[in-house]
Amino acid sequence: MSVIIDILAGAFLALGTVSVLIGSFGIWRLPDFYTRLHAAGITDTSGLALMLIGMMLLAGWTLVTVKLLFVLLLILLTSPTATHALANAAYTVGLRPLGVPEQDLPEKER
Amino acid sequence: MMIAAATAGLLVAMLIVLLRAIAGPSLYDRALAVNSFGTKIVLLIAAMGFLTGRPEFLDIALLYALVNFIGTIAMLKFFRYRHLGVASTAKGKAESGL
Amino acid sequence: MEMFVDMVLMGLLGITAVAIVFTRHLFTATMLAGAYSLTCAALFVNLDAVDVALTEAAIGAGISTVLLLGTLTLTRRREKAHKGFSWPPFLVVAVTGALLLYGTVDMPAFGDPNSPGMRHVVPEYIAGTRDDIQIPNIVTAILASYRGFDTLGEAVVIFTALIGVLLMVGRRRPDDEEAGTRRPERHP
Amino acid sequence: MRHHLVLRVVSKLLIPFIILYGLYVQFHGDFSPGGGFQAGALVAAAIILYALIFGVDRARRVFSPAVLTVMAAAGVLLFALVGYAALLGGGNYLDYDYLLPSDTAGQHVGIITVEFGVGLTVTAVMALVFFAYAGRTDEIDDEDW
Repeated sequence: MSVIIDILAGAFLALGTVSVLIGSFGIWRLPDFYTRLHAAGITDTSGLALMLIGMMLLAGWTLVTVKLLFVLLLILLTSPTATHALANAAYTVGLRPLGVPEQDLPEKER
Repeated sequence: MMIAAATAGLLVAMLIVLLRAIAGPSLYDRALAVNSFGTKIVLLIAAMGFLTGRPEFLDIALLYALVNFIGTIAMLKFFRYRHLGVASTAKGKAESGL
Repeated sequence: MEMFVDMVLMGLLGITAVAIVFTRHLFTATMLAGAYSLTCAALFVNLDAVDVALTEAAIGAGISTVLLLGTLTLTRRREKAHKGFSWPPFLVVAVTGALLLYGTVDMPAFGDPNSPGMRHVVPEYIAGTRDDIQIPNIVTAILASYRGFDTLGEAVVIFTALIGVLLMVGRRRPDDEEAGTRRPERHP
Repeated sequence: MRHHLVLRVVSKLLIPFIILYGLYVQFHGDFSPGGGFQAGALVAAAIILYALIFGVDRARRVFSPAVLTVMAAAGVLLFALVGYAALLGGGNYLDYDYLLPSDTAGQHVGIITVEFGVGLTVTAVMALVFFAYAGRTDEIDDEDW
């Protein structure tokens, strides 16, 4: 039984690490701010959740699992909010997505 | 072993994101990178707790998860209103002229 | 592995510090300072200084970013450009750095239990916390009990800092009737 | 209609958590990392988050600066008075052994009280410093921005 849990934990951790790495490479490689937001989303949702679930499996039923669960819930709550506010601020101040044709912009901004 | 590999992966990811925070052409890129850096630090602290066999260090990861948000919100507030004291309302927005 | 993590984190700290020094944009410097204290706290966790890491997380990442931004609202966005390069300050800094590096040669090895610093009062504190005070967190015992006088001094210092800040920027000027509203007109 | 509805809702959810965690750090400081200073910074961070989202003006009405000023002084005073209590009990200044008949209990009471004083001071000082900076209405000129 414990071997199965260990293998599962390893799989979750590996998947999570790969997600975090993909997200980071996306933040580095993608061309503009709005596309980089997507890459950051991978880190903050799937990467974080998979890694923390892997650690929870390693920890078993202890206080550690509860704390990890709280970390997971808090970041799942705050991170999308911060991203939303960031995108909102960027758009309001006037950063436009790369490659949007002029006729697709709202009327007042042409 | 698995935790060690995960830690190494996190360190690489942190380096990449930090480079984006330094290079990032616009302020928003930098803010995004620093926020993402914070998430990775939370994961790193949790992983290091397992690595050293003392998972009670999670208290600090928990605190980061709470506090990182405040820093990001303050930066955004500053971007948008150039001022920290305005309320985030339509009224505050109108008054700040943005 | 811990050693490796330490070294990578130190490298990240170095990169961030150099970037902070070279950027002319104060806003970027503020954000990178936030990242710097995040990394610092991870390093403290790795060095087992958990209380320090907690302080660094709460103060460095949370409060000081916000306070630096608050200061930025009272100043300009860009640092003034420096003119040229002058040798004397560079020489002073280089010599001081070299002397400090030379000084580290005589330091005891990292974590050496037989170093003079570890043998003076530390065993007494550890034994006393176990026998007399009987709380698990030795750092709290040392800060609040063995060095209570120092901590009282720190509280007074924080209070004095508050008085200083309030005297300098705390008073509201006549045109600040309502915080958060824009001053109506700007006369050039 | 209301701007930044998401931010408001999430902050309202988050602020009680931060204050609760601050209290945990404050009163669990004997057993796990933490203490008055860290707890004070956390509670102040909650106040600052409130001020960021709802405006300094409203935050000043909720957390009155007059009360906060008294809190800042009261924390330091509490710390100093514990020292005098030990003096009256027959020991040296800040020697908690003399607070209660039992040495260990005296140490526990002394440490908890003193940390509470530090927490009060730090909370009030951080919040007041933030109010002092963010309450000013200086606008950044466009050419500087």
